[in-house]
Amino acid sequence: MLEVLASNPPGVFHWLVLSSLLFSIGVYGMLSRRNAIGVLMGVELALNSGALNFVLFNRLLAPATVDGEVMSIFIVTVAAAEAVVGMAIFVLLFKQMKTVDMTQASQMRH
Amino acid sequence: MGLVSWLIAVPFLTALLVVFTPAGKVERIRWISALGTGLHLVLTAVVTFQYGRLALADAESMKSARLMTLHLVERVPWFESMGIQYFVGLDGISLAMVILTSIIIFAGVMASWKVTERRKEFFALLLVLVTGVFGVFLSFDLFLFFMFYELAVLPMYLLIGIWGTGPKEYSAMKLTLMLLIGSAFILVGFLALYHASGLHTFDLARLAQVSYPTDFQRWVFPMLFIGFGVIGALYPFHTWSPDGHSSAPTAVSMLHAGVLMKLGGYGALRIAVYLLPEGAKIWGLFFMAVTTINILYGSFVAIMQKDLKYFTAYSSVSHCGFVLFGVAALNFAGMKGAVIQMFSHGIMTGLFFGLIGMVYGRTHTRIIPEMGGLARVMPWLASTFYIAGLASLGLPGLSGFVAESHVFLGGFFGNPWHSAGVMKALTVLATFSIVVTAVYVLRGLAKVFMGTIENPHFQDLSDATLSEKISTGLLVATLVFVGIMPWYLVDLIEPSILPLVNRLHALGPVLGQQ
Amino acid sequence: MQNADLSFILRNSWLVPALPLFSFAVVALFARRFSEKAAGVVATASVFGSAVAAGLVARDYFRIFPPGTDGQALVPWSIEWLRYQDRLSITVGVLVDPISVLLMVVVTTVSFLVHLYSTGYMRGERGYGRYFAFLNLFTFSMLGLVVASNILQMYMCWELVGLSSFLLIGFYYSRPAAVAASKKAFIVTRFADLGFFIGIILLGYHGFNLLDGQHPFDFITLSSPASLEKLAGATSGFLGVGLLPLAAVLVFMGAAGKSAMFPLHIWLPDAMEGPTPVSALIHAATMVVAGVYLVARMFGVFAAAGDALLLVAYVGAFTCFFAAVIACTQDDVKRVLAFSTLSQIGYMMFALGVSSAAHPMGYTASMFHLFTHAFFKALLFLGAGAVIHATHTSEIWKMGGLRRKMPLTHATFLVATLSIAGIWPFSGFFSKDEILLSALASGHHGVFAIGLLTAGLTAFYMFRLYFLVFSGFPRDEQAGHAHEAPLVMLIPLVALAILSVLAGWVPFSDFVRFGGGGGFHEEGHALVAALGTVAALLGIGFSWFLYAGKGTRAEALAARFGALHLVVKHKFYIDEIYLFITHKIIFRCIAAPVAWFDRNVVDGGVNLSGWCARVSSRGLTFLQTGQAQAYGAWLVGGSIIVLLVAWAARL
Amino acid sequence: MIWSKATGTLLFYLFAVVSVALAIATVSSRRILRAAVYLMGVLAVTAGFYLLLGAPFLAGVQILVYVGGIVVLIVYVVMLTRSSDLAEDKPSAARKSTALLAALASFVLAVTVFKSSESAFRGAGSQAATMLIDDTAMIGRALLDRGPRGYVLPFELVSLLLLAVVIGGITLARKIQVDQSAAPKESSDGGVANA
Repeated sequence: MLEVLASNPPGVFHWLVLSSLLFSIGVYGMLSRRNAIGVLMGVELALNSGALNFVLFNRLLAPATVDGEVMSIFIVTVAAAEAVVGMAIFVLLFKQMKTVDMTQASQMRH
Repeated sequence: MGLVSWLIAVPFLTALLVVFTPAGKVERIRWISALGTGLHLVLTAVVTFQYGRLALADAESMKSARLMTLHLVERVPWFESMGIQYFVGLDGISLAMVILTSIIIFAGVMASWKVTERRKEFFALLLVLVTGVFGVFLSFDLFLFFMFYELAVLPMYLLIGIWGTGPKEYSAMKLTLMLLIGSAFILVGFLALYHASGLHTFDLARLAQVSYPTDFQRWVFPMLFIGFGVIGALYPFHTWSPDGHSSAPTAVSMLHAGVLMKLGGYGALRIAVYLLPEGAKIWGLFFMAVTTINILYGSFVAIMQKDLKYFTAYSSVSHCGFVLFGVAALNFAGMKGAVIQMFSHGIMTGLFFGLIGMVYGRTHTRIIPEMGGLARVMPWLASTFYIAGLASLGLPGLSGFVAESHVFLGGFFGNPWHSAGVMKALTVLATFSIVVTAVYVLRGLAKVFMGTIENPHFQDLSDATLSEKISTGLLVATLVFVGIMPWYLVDLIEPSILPLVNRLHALGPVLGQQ
Repeated sequence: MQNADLSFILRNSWLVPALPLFSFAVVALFARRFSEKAAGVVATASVFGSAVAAGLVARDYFRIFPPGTDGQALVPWSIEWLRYQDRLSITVGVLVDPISVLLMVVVTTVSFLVHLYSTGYMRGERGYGRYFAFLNLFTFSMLGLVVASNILQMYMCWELVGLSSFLLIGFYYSRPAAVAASKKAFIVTRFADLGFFIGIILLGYHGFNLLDGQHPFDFITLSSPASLEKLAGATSGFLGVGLLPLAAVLVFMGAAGKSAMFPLHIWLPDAMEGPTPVSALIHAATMVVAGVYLVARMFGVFAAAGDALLLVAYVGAFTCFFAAVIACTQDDVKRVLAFSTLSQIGYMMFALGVSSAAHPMGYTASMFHLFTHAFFKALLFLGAGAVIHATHTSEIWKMGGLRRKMPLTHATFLVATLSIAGIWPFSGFFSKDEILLSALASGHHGVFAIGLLTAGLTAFYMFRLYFLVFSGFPRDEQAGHAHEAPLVMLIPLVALAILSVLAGWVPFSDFVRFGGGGGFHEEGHALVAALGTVAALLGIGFSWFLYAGKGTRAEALAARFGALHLVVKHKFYIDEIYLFITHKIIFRCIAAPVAWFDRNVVDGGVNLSGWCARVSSRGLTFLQTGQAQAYGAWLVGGSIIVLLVAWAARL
Repeated sequence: MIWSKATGTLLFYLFAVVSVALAIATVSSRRILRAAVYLMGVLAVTAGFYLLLGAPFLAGVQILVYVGGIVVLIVYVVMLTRSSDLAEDKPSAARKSTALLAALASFVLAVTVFKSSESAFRGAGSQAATMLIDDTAMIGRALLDRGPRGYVLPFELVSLLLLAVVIGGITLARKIQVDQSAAPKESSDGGVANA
């Protein structure tokens, strides 16, 4: 069983399947959650899978360079920034509407 | 900065000056605009003499030229990469139009002496609009031409929307949208020319040296002609003009009907026919038929109008029909007639709308049946109104006749590419308009000025004030001057029409490189 | 005939039309500044100067071409006014030839006398300066028309004449009837001028193509036999009709409009709304004969056109008879004279119509009648003016017995009436006799018969007018205390009376003839003269029988005819037909639908597009639910589809 | 080699299963706080992946920023908005189904695209991520390298972004005096302690 494991290591395809699975779950989270913060979690998941992809390609396609990793660092910072802003908005939302339920916040209809 | 650039800069600087004077100083704003436009009149005179001297020098070579020769040319590269440059110059047709516009804007400013609300923005916008118009008439780079064209059309929305009367928002919206749709057609045409020429330039002079394939011209010419036709009140696209003019304030409708509608005719002649002679030959007869409808349709509808401004707007639709009719005739007399008609109708309609504004200022009504017998209280306005009316029905001795006789002769004498019979028939149909015009002009003016005054309020109306007398006096003088001594205007225009005709006949050597 | 050795006056013969133009400008611009009287004096002086100049031009012209010989056309002065193309231009110039000299003299003389008369007649009227300015404008444009060397110059002056008649008819602009009449006059003549203009362009077009090297619009070219042959052959391309006949008919349409021939005569009776001197000058002596002059000027084209002349003859004859019949039933003195003018012009027209290149006797007769008619018709109108001025009414049934009250006016009026009736010593007899003779000699017996019958009718209605106005006793207290006209009005009356007599004795045929043809026929002279006089005397007797004294017998006769009388009185309801055509058909059935079409269909189309944009946008609002996650779902769905398409395309 | 190829593969599959399970738990758990914890788990496992892929510095950054910073912030705000104590009601069937559909569609599409472009990276990654290269220095140098391949511009821009976000966060969430009076009465009582 060890040889089987050693003989076929996870190729690019496997990694990509994994990251796209994580991405899809993130999308599911974004669209189904009623709680605003839940949506944000979904966004974090999706961003995370994106960063993973970058590192994955960096390591498997161009091991010598570090561009992939640098990009994923940027993604992480942007995710952080986005989370901060999101949370600030949710706090305001909460103060205004006493709830963070996304379905209630539809005043921007027209 | 050469003379021609000053022609464009003076109104713009005046506008800036007006913008920077505090709104409170009503008197100063009026005087600045008056002086600015007055200075422009002087500048135009100087340019005319200058041009006169230059043009005489090469009048002979024009006989066989196939490319227009420009004078007082100024070229400054603008967007090198796209082949766009600030290329302004002057030739007979542009100079005639510049003179017309300069006179009309001066008269317009004089006629709007008593505009009350927000005077500063009004004069500033008016001067920006006229800068755009001057720009169009003087620029020979298609991109620059289009830029000034938009500059001329857009302030119109504000001017009608804010200072207008009646359904002003609706008319402003309609006018601007239709004109912009027209300019969209024009833009498509320009870009097509830009690519098809392969010269990677917008320079009209160099684009003219390329001969475009016939089927290319088959679809680009109508695109350009209809694009320009929208603003030149071509038949199906004229509906913006009655509403637009009747809602616009006096000076704006003077400027618009007097000058802006000439952009259409000018553009059709300068760009559509000049660059695409084959296309002109293919579509010439079709547009001649449409413009014949234009002429008769406009005059018949004018008979039934009750509002003075609608009455004049439809009359100017009919007269603009003459312009495009002349252009579509594609021969020397026809095209020359088109340019003269542009000039003479510009002055005429400017005078008409100016006077309507003045009468409205006194009687506060534009409905013809409500007025009567005004000649007794305002003899000056009545007589100038009648002179304008007589000029519009083409009475000899006034400029209307010179233009219309040219156009009719041009139409009747036909050209080698269209069937002579159809052109003669169309011209005869068009000549019927002089009778219909006489009917509606005299009926309208008689109802307004003749007879006795029924409405007691009209008993003590005042006659024209000094500024109004100057404005109407200047316009009447121009009408009579061109009517009695037309050779000045005709000699100014003729040398510039020759290249267009030669190009159509594709004969004569190509004049030296520009 | 080099220009240099022409006399001074001939070389600057442009003075004749120019003087009234300058004085028009002066009076029009400064009418308000200086006193009323000055305007009258300036205007009258300028026309007097122009009359003297015209006389000198005539004298010098006939010194070059003595009366007996055949007068050539001279163009002593001309400038190129407007150039359409290299050989196509309007040249403004002076053409001097027998008929233009004749017209110049007639127009300036009558105009001067009318100006003089007007200073008296119009004193105290509002707009005195304006009146004289317009009268001068008219004199200028009429003279411009007469001396025109280029057909387009004639067309331009033609329009200006129309304009000045419009301005003068509508002089009393506060009266709606006058305004309507002026409008009607201008529009009807404008409609006729349309035909004229198309005729001109047609001639110009074919002339330009066929007569290479010559200016197609100049009269010299149009009347030179060589070019006429070239043109004769051409067809005008319009339904195969020959060029010259079509051009001639179109030009005649213009002439018919201005000279108020049958279909287009409706404006002349209404034109009497203008002041009487205006009617005298414009609607009797000068403007209305412009049409006759045009046909005479273009006689070369007409003669070459063959059947066009027939049309002229028949229209002329019919108008002659038709107008005379109506004149017998009119009650307004100026209307009677208006219809009599119509009838007399009918005479001139059919005189031209019956003549031809072979024997142009009618041409001379027509010009002769034009010459004489100008004087006695002007006199009639001025006399009527004096009467109206005195009795303040123009209804002949309210006048009567003015013979004793206004002796001099009565005398001059009688002279003119005898002259128009064609009684021997007076000028009318000679010219009408010539016309009848030319009709008989050229074999147009039908036309001759109508001419003779109308001569009788003319005598009848003129003397009916004379008896009702002057004989008997005043039927209205207004007429009762009428008084003689002031001196300044009487001088022109007397002058015209003298001219009406002398004009007949002028050996006209030596002065005016077309091409080498002989002047008047000799044989058959006495017969026609006798027949004419008998017809005239019959007319006079019959009208004496009816109208002299109490005039009651007239009502009885009128009653017996009843319906016919009514129809004729209302001018055969032709005015009503025209009104019906213009208002009901043109306005109601063409202009209104077109206006409706423009407002609803063309405008509607634009508004429709606006409406569609609004409706479709409202339709899409259901997409904007406000739920952020709904947008998220659309976003993901959209991106997936885009990816699919991109990926499939790559595949 | 830190660990043999076999353990690498084993670890990969182990981590994969754990992270997917935790992710599903994050998006589906009814109590938001628990979801936050699961999210922390997923992020931690991803740090593990980074280690597997031989990017130790990134794993550190991941743990530090994502887990340490963002999840803590989320938990903080959950507390602030008192949404932790109220059980979140189940998302309606329609929402779940559309979300599921969208997620599945994107997954299937991604996989098919990867499947079909398999050939593109045929030879890549054959030696798998078994050795751990310490490339932190290289990352540092790349970040500040002004040359064409350098990331100094994005680096500065990101720092700017963070500054803007910080300011934004403060202004958004600060106690608003101005429209306090306008806002309805009860919102100003005791006021929630804001960030």
